[in-house]
Amino acid sequence: MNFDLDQEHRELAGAAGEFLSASASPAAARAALEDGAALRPGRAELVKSGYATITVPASGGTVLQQAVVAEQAGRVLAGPSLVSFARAAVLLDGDPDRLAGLADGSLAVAVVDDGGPVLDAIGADTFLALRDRALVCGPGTVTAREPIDPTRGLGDVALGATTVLARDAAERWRRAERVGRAILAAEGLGAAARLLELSVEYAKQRHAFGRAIGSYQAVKHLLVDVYVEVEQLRSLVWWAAWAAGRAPGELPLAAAAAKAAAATTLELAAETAIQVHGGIGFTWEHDAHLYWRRAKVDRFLLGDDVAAFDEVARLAMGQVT
Amino acid sequence: MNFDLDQEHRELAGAAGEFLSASASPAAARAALEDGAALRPGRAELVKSGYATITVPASGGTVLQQAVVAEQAGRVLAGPSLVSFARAAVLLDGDPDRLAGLADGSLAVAVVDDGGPVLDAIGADTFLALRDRALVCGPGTVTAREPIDPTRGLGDVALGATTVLARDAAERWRRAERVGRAILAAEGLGAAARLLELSVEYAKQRHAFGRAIGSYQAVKHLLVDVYVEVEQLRSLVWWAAWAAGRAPGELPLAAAAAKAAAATTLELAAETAIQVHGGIGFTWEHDAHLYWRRAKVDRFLLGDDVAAFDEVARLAMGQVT
Amino acid sequence: MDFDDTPDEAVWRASVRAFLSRHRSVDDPRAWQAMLYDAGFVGVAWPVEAGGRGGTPMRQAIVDQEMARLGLPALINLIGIGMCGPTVLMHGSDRQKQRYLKRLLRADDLWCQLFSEPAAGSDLAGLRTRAVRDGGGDWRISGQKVWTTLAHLADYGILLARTDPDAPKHRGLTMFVVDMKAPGVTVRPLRQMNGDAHFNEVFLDDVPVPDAERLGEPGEGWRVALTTLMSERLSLGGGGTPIGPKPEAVARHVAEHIGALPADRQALARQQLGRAYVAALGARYTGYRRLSRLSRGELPGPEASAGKLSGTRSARDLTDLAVRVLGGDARVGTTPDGDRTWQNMQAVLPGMAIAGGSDQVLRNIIGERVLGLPAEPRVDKGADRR
Amino acid sequence: MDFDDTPDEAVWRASVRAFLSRHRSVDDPRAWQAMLYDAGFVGVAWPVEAGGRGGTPMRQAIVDQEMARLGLPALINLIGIGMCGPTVLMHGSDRQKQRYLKRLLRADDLWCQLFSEPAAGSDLAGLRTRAVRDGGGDWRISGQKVWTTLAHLADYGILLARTDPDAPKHRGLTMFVVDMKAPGVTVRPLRQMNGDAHFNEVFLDDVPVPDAERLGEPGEGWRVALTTLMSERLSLGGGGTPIGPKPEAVARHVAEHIGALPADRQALARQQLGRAYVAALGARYTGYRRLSRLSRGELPGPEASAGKLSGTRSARDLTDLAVRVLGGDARVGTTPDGDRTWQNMQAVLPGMAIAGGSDQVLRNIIGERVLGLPAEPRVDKGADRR
Repeated sequence: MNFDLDQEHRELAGAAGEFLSASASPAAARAALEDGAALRPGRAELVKSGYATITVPASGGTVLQQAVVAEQAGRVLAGPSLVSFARAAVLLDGDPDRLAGLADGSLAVAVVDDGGPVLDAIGADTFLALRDRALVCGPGTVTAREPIDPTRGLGDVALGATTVLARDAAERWRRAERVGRAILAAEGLGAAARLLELSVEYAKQRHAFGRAIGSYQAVKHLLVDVYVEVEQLRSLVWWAAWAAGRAPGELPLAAAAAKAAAATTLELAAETAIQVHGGIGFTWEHDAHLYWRRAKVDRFLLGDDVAAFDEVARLAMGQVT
Repeated sequence: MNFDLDQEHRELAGAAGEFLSASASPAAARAALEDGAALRPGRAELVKSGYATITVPASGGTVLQQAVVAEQAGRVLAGPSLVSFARAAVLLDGDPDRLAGLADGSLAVAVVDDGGPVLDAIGADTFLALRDRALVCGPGTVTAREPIDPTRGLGDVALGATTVLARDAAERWRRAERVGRAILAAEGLGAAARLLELSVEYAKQRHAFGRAIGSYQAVKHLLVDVYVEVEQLRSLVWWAAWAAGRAPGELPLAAAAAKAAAATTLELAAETAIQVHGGIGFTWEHDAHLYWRRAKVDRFLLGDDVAAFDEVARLAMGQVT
Repeated sequence: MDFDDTPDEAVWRASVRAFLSRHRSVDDPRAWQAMLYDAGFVGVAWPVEAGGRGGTPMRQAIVDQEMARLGLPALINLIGIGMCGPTVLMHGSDRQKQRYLKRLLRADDLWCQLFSEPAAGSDLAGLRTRAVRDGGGDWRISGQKVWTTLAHLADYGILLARTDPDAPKHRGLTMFVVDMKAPGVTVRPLRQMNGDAHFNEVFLDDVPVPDAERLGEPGEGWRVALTTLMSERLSLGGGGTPIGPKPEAVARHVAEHIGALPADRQALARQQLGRAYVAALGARYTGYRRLSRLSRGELPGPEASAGKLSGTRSARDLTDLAVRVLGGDARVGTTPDGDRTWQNMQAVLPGMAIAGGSDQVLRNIIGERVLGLPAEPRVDKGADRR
Repeated sequence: MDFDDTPDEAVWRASVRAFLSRHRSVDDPRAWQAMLYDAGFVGVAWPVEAGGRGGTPMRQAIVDQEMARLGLPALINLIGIGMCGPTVLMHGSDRQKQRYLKRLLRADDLWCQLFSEPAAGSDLAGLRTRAVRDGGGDWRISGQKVWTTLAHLADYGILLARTDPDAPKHRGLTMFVVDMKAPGVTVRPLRQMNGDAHFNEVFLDDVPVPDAERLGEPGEGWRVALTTLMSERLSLGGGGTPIGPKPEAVARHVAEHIGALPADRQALARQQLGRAYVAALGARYTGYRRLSRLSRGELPGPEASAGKLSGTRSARDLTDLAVRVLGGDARVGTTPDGDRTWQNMQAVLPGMAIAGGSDQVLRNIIGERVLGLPAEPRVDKGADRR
C-alpha cells in the first residue's frame, strides 16, 4: 500500500493550478454574480486545456488525476464544473462520436438529475438523462435560475426530443454519479482547503487585545477543527477517486462518504471563515462569501448530504464482513 | 407577567434542599451501585417529609412547587424519583383511597410505560398502567435489572391481576406523562446545575501551565455553553411546571420542550464535567460519573429525547397561529 | 410566578390591541414611528421628562408583543431607542436630554452608533478615532468608523473617540453626540454578502463637535459605552425576541412543505425543527425571565449575552431547515414564485452573528463575569494606540 | 498511489494469514505474545539488533490488519511496544537495548509508562517527582505517578522525573528505566467510572535507580519524552486503527437491531450511523496516509494527533447509536441475554478521550505546530516546581 499522491500527480496539480488560477478566481465569481460575467476559465478554455476531459477514454487518464485537477479548480471557484465532464465521460463510454464531441468542445454537455435545477445547464446544448432506466440524450430548453453560486450554472432543463443511447443504463448511471461525487468532493476539498488558508492567514495578521487572534484558543481550535475535517476529506477524496479506477467494489461507499464529507466540511470551513474574519468576512468585497455560496449550493448537488449519509449507513450495514 | 420564582418557592427550595441533602448524595448513589445500599432518602422518608406528594390533590400544592423540590432532588441524586409520585397523583385523581395510600406511604406506586424497564419499579407494590385506553392498577412482579444509575430503581414489571380505575383514560394518561416530564426535567435541571458548579469550581482551582484551567478559553467556553443550556432548561422547566397548573393548552409543547432540553443539557453537562476534570473525572471515586449515569438513563425515560423533539416539531407545526 | 397579565397589564394590552387593529401601518417609516409615539407606544418605560411615558418595561413588552402578533413593521429608529437613547438618558446633560430624546422617540431625528473601527472590533477599546480639543474647549474629531447601521439616514450619532492617547487603553476614551450632517462627515455604504447595504463606513475628517455634546466626563467614555453595550445585548436576543426568523414562521413554512417530502425525510426534518425550536423556546423564555427582573428594577447583567449566543445558533439551524425543505429550489436564490425569504435570511445571519459581539467575546464575558472564571493574562497594557 | 499490496506485501500477507489461521490464540496473554513474536509478527519494523525483524512499517500494519480481521486478542505489552520500546531504542545505551528490547517484544517483561502525576496532567512538564543523585552517582526517586496502565503487572517502566528543580521547567527533567519490583515502589489500582481498574497510582518512596538506567542525559528528559509522546499519538488513532469500537462492528450491531425500530427511527439511526461512520472512515484513511509516509521513512509529526481528536468523537457517536438501538434495554447495564458490550464501551470512552492528551492540548499542538498559529503568552516561566 502507498496511499499518497505520486510525483506525477503533484506535477499535474501544479500545472493545472497554474492554468486555472490564471483565469478563474473569487473575483471572477463575484463579477459573474454582479453582472453575469462569463465563467472562468469557461467551457471552451477548459476543453482546450485538456484538463476537463482527462477521463474521456481516449485520453487514458484516471479519475484520480481528474480529482487532482478538480481540487485545484475548487480552490479558485472555476466553472463550469469538472463534475459534468467526468459524468459525461462515463455515460458516453462506447459512443465514440459524442465522446469526441465532448473532448473537442463541439458538444456542451450537462447531466440532468431529477428534481431541481441542473448543474452547468447554462450554456449546455446536449443533455444526458436517465428515463425509465434508459440513458437518453438530446437538446433541451434551459431556464436560468437566480444563482446563489453563479459558477454552478444552474438552470431548469426541459428536455427536447431525445435519443436512447443505452436501454438498461441504470448501473452505468450510478457509476457516473459516483465518479461525479468523487470529483464534486475534490472540488469541495479545494475550496475548503483554500478557505482554511485564508482563515489561518487572517488569524495570524489580525490583532485584538494586543495579540494575533489566532493565538486565542477560541479561534485556534475552530481552525484546527476545520483542518482535521479538511485532511479527512482529502483522504476520502483520494480513496474514492482511486477506487473508481482500481477497486469498483469500494467505490459506492467511498464516493458516498466523500460526497457527504465534502458537503459538511466545506460548509464548516465557510462558516468558520466568516466567523474568524469578523466584520469583513461578511462583506461583499471579501472572498469568503463566494466560497460560502459554493458550500451552500454544492451540498445539494448529486444528492444532498443527508442522502449521502443515508447511503453510507445502508452500505455499511449491508457490507459488513 | 412575572416569570420568576416567588419568595415562597425560594423558601420551599431551601427547605427541601436541606432535607434532601441531609441523606441523599452522590456518595449514597455510589454506595447503591457498589453494594445495593438503599436509596436515599428512600420512599418512606420522602413520603413522610411531604415533599413527594405536594401535588396529591389533598395537599393543595402545584406542579411548580413540585418542580422546585425536584430540582433540589436532582442536585443530590435523590431516589426514588418524584416523577413517579407526580404521575401517580394525576392518575389517581378521583380515587381518594389510593391517593391517601400514596400520601401516607401505604401504597408504593410505580407507573408502567410500554417497552423497557420501569422507573422506580424496585420496591413498588402498586403499578399503574394504560391498557386499551383504560387506566389499570394492580400488583406486579418486578425483575431488577443491572443498573446504570442505581437511583432510578429500574426493573421489568409483569403485571398481576389488575383493576380498571378508569375506562377512557388516554387523555389523563397523557397529562400525567406531561406532568412527569416537567418533574423529570426539573430533576435533570438540578443535576446539570450541580455538575456545572462542580466543573466551574474545579476549573478555578486546577492549574496547568501556571494558571487556572478555567482561564483558558477552551475550558471557559465549554463551561459557558453548559451555563447557557442550563439557564434555558431552567426557563423551560418553570414554563412547563407553571403551564401544568395555569395554562393546560401550553403544557404539551412546554413539557416536550423541557423533557428534550433536559435530556441533552444533562448529557452535555455530564460529558463536559468529565472532560474538564481530566483524569480524576472518570474515576470511580469522583462524583462526575454518578451524574453521568443519571444523564445516560434519564434521556430514555418518559420517551427519549428523539421522541420529545419530534413531538415539539409536530406541535409547532400544528399550533402555529 | 405568573405568565398571565396582571389586571393592569390586561387593560393595557386590550387598549394597545384595539388601537393597533384600528390603525393601519403607514408606509413612511418615520411617520409610522411618530404615529405610534403619539399613541403612547414608543418609549413606554422611559421617564416622562425624557419624552417617555413612565410605564413599566412589561408595558413596553406588551406593545412589542402585540405589534409582532399583528406582523406590523418594526420601528426605524431601533438603534436610537435601544442604544443611543439609554446612553443619553444615563449620561447626558439636561439640555441634551431635552433636545434629543423626545425627537428620537418620534423619529423626528434618526440616530446611529459610531463605535467599531476597522482595527477595533472585538477589541473595541483599541479604537483610534481621535478627538482633540481646540482653543475654545470644543473638539475636532478625525478617524474612521465602520459597521454603522443607518448612518446614511441618521441625523445624530453617539461616537466613542480617543481623547488621551497616553492613558491606558480604557481610560483615554470619551463619548460624544455627533451631528451627522456636520462638515467632515462622509458616509459610504458597505455591501454585505447578501448584496444589501445595511451598514456603512463613516469617515470623520476634522469634524467640529461642541464640548456641550460630550456625554460624560473626558476619559470616562468606556464607562459610558458600557451602558450602550448593555442595552445592546438586551436588544439582541437578550429580552426574548428572536434573532433572525421567528420560530413560528419557520414552523409554518416547514408545515407547508413537509408533506412533499418522503416519510424518512419528514422524520429528519422534524428532528431538526424540534431541536432548533427547543433552543429558540429556551432563549425566548430565558429572555422573559430577564424581562421580569428588569421590571423589578434590576439592571441588565452580562448574562443577557447568553440570549445572543444561543439565539444565533438556533436561528441558523431553523433557517437551514427552511432552506432545505425547498427541495431542488434550495440550490438557487429564489423559488419559482419569486420568494427569496429563506435564502436571504441564510445570507444575512452570518452578519447578525457577529454584530453585537462575536461568540468568542460573549463567552469570555459570561465566563468571567457570570461564572467567575479567571480572565486570561493581558498583553495589551502598553500597546500603541496612536 | 496504490492501496493494493505490492507483490512482496501480498506474499507477506498470505504467510501471515496462513499462520494465524493455523494457530489458535493462547489464553495466557504473555504466551500469546511470545508465540506471535517467535512467529516473526511482533516488532516487525524494529531493527534486528533490537530483537526486531528489520521490516517495513507496512509489514507490521499487515500483521495488525490480519489479526484485527480474525478478531484475535491484542498484545498485552502494547504500551511497551508503542511507547517504552521506541524510547529505549532511540535514547537507550547499547546495554539497555540488549537487555530490554527483545524481552519486551516477547512479553518476557511487561512495561509501563510513568509520566502523569496528580498535579501534572496536560501540563506534563510541571511534574514534581524528584530524582536525586546519591554519593555513588546513582539515583533515588520519590514521588507519585498516576494513570499508569499495567503498572500492577509491569516489570519495568520508563519514568520522567525532575532532577534539577532550579532549571526552567522543561530543562530540569531526566528519563529513567525503573524496575517496578524495586523497593519503594507501591502500586495501587485506580478504579474507572465503569468499575474496571485499568489504571494505577504508583507511589515511589526513595526508589534506588542505577545511573546506568538513565535514558539520555540528565536534563534532557523532556526531549526524550517527546519521542514517547510522538509514538503514543501514532498508536492512539494516528495510524488508522479506530479508537473505541470498530465501525464495522457497530454497523453490524445496528443492522441486527434496526429492523425492530419504526421506519422514522430507522431513518434517524441511519443518519447517525452515516455521520459517525464517515468520520471514522476519514480518520482511518488519514491514518493510512500517515502510515504511507512513515513507510517512506518520515517521522510521525504533530498532525498525527488529529486522528485522536476525530477518532474519539466518532467513537462516542457510534457507541451512542449502538446503545440507542437497544431500545428499552438502553436504560440498564446489560441486555436480557447478559450483553454489556455497548454500555461498557459507553462508560470507557470518556477515559479514552482524555488519555494521551485532552482535546484542548491536542488542538493547541496542531494549531501551533501544523497551522503555524502563534502560541498563547506563557505565564509559567518562574513557577515553583519543588
